[in-house]
Amino acid sequence: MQVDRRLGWIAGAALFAGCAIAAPWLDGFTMSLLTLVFLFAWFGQASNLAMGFTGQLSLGHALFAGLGGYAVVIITTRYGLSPWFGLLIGMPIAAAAGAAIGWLAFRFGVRDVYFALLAIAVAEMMRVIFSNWNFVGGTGGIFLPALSPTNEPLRTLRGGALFYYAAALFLATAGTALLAWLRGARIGYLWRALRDDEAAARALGVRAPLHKILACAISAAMTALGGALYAHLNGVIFPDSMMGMALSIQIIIGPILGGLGTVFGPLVGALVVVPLGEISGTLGQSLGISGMNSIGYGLALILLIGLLPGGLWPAIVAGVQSLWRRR
Amino acid sequence: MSAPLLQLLGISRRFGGVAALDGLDLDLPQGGITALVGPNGAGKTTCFSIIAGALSPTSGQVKFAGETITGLPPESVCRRGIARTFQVVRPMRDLSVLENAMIGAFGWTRHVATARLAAADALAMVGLTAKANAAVGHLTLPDRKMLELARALSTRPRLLLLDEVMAGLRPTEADAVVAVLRRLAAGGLTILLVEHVMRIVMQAATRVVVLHHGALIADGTPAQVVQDPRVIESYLGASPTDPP
Amino acid sequence: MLLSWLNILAGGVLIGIVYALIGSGLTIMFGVMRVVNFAHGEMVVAGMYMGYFAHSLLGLPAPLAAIIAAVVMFAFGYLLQRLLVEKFMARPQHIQFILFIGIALVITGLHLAIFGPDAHAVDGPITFATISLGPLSLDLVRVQAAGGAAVLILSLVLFLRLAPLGQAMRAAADNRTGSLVIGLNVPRICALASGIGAACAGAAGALISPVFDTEPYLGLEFTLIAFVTVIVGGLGSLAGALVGGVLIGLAEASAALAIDPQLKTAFSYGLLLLVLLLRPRGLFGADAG
Amino acid sequence: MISHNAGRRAILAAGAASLALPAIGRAQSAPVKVGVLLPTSGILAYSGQVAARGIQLGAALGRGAGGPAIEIVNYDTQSKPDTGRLGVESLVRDGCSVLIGAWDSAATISAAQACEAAKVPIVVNIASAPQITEQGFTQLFRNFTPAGVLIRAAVQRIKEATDSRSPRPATAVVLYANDTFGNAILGALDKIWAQLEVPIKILDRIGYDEKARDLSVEVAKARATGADILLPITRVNDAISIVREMVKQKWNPQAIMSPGSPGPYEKSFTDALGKYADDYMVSVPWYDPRNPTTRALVARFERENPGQRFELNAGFSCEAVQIVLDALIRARSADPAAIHAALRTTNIADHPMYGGPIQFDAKGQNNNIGCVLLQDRDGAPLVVGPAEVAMGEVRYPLVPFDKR
Repeated sequence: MQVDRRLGWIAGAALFAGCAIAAPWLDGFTMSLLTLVFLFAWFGQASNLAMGFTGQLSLGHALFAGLGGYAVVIITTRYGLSPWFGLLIGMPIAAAAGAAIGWLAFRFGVRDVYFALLAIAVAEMMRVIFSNWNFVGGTGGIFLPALSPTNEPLRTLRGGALFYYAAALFLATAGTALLAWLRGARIGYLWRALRDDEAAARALGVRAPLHKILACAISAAMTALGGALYAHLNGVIFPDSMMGMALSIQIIIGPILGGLGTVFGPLVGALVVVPLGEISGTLGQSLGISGMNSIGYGLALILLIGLLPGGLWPAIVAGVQSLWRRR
Repeated sequence: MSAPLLQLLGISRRFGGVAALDGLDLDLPQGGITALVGPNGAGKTTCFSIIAGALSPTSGQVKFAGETITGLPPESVCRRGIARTFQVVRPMRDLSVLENAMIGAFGWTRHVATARLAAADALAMVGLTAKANAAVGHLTLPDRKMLELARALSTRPRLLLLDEVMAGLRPTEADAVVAVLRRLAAGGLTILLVEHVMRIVMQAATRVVVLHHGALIADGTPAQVVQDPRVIESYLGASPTDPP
Repeated sequence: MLLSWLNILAGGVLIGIVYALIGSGLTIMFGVMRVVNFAHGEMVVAGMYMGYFAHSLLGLPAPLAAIIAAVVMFAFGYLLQRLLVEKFMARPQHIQFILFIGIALVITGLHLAIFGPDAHAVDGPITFATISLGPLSLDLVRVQAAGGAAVLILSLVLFLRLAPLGQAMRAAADNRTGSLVIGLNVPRICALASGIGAACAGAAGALISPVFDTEPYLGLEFTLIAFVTVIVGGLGSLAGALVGGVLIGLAEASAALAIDPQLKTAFSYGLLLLVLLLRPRGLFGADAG
Repeated sequence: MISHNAGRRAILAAGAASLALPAIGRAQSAPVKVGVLLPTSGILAYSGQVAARGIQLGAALGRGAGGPAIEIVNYDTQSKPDTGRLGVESLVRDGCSVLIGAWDSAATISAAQACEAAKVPIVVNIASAPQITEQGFTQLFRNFTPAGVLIRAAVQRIKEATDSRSPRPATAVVLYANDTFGNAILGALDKIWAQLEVPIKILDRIGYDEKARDLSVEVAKARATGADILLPITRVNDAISIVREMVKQKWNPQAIMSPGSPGPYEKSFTDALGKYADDYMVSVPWYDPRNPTTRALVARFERENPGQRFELNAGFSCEAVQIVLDALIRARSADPAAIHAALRTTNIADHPMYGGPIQFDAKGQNNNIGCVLLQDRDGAPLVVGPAEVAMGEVRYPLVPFDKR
């Protein structure tokens, strides 16, 4: 426990500070890759909160990313209002959607695999509805206009590679700090108690419905914020790319590989998973076998979870601990 | 004595066609240790679950401190002052011993530091202070049972429901638990315990309530109850004079 | 109008029976192994490739190809369980999820690498043939697929009811620790279940290869269809898979006809949602007390 | 090999020019790196790989003609939207001074943003979302028709082909894939149908889920409208399903005319449907079958890629390489800014795809791309319009399916 936390703080602080200081020297590719790493670390923290802290396996997080992304894009392109206002609308909408799913699940006793499928069902329904809804551009999506030369990134929440890098780094840092804080806070204890044994926790006075719904809502709002940045980063938003199963799966792979329920797992997971996708792509490309990327990525996933039962972060902690003892 | 702390009024509970509880009436005054005994399947655990809100009765009412609490969810029941332990211990594996004990305290405080102090107190009460920072996976069975008790205590209950908290313990260990319970009762806590081992019941309880087929068949001091012919017939077997 | 309704509903039922076969595989694996196979759709696609090549290289009709696919996929499922999945049986659900996502990615990648990205369509007269059944005019390939699927489901039911091995599987499904105690070889039974699950997926794939064109990236869709089918019917129940499959086929067909074809998948998810909320364990699922 | 008759053609001209320009002559300096972003794996892999073959052909033609030395550096976008940006950064890091890509509109927009920041020009080979050239990108050049332009030309072709027919069609029904592409096409179709005053009434527009594997209901609904012609907006798989359903449901409209969508010209379509593929019409940008250089190029492609058909994905990809080669010759440098300036003044009169000279307007759009009417005949697409490139006559009405 203690090593875990101390190592985490040292490694986390070093990583975030290092990435912030190194920014001017990074080449465009590394910066773009790290931008995705940090963005998915944030997504990972959001799902870690629902999945790792509260034990709700959600396979529909793309829904919240989509809601956040659409809110911001629609507010700015259709109404010409500030993207901050879009966030102000999108995050509560996503939180409400998350809370509604959490409430339904609680009210009707939907758990485990069934909860995962409930989340998929809601997300897929919304994807189909968005695909057929002209107001949100249907499957045609919404394209963001090019930036004006006098663009102020903090006003438009759009900018060049450096802006997105900084924003993603900020989110990853904030997300990790938030989870570290929540883990030691009253609500964090209550969430983990609910995850480990809901009946026992309730018998100890933990208000299960309230806290589970709250976890869903916070997780959804966090994902919506990430979705807004993701939409801006891509410059375009489609129901398929922002609300589809593919994104939902991509969001949860990182935290699971990294170590669910730990504060630094999602960060470590994203640091491995995002470059892994890129490396396997390059591998397929260089071998000239077009399915190789998928084979390589899949095998790597199987190997990693096979060899590291608790995830990457706990394995790192255990490694450092054994080194410590040997000295 | 004033109005009873806990009142069960005509509680029935059916599972399918079987009545686990059949019109049970029970008053529990403030203070003292009451043992709920009876053969397997007599409805003891069902009775606990109904009081604690984990089950709803098919009919009847539960009143606690004058308020009807029938049908309230377990967390609300707990927040009104009824804590329970489970027959099979259910520690939260990801939390340390101290953290396990803190959960109950969050029902009455929002401050982590306060909860930590309360948990430490509860652990001290059951003698687990030395193991406060251990992982629960490393605890022995008696320690886990004590943790279960400490967790319940940290909710600051007025009524404590203990479901076979001494099952599986060696006699010396059980005696230590009895001592703890007596100390708690002396501090004003009302305890209702389900127990199989008659030796402990006789030792710990100030009052014994006997259930059989979901109905109350005897109620009195331990000495009275062991002499009751219906109890002897249904539960204690043919030789009442033998010390159990 | 009424006739076209009838035709379309009949088409929905036919495809629903194939969904039921796909769902049966998933439900058996879950019932016995308590593992959710997120690579199920990819196994269906593997069967589709076998169906396609059995037709184009050997000229075999889909029901024969289905037998080949069932045998090959049984071996695949059996070995997969013994060599890989077995080691993950005691791991938490989210770990198993990643395992199967990994397996799905490998299968998809292999399909793409070996067969290329092109859609493989079974050609020839059979893909255009219809048969008349009273007032109904049904696609031959669909009737053939549904017939094959129905025979396979029926044999599966008989196997589970009558064969000692099948009974052992049901026992293991009902009570895992209990069957360990009474001396059943649980790892072997799990491998059998995994084999049967994969065989159902493969056979279903071969059966529908003349109906849908085969491409590498269909897996996720079939996985989702299998989930909807099985959850609606009740995870772990064969009868549930059958009813679920037919219901989904019917719901999609009638939603497409009466409301809007684009929304038909939304309808099957709507049905799923409704069932999850009203009967969380599915129409035929055991109630979790 | 290209015949010497084609010596005046652009590619050879390019070769000649390069010999006169030692600065980038192939023996003199390192080859210029050209980055190519395509979805060669993932859900769009089929089209991505066809386009990749077109790129290879373009590069081989350039080499054969002694054009400037280039090295193609590939990047697989894996059909994911967020890899466009990453791909550009990766290719730029590898030293590419000009890019080609990215087939789908999402990756193209994502890539264009990174190109804008890196100041590296990108030639869009394929991507039809009209918005791509409307976002104000300065580094982007698109040699493909945006949906609106494509549909204007496509509707023109449909109008020409139906104008003097008897029986004269009075009604039509649209069946469209409800995806990004299908929606863009449908939106444009309605507008242009009215603008061009086509005397055919569109009775209904029936959309289907792009992922639908079963179109029996959709076809039955379309059939029930009793329309004279069917206007399908499809991808290839759904186009196959639609024809199969039409055969089964014994629906023989006067014509099937697809306004600018993939499907009927692809090999998998004609292979899967055999004789039932015939008479299906589609109006799309296509290579100029009367141009001998192009014919040689098509023959070479089909010889080098057995079992593949040279269609528009390959054609526009090949042409994108030609555009880059042409710009490199005129830029006399591997500097992205110089190449950008050269791309601005592109003017290629002779090129494989039917249409006017390749030129880019201020937004980076080539507005001179033509559109032909294809009709499947004996298992292969035949150009049947407009008259200046037609290789055969329109067969109208279609031969009923049960009489084939």
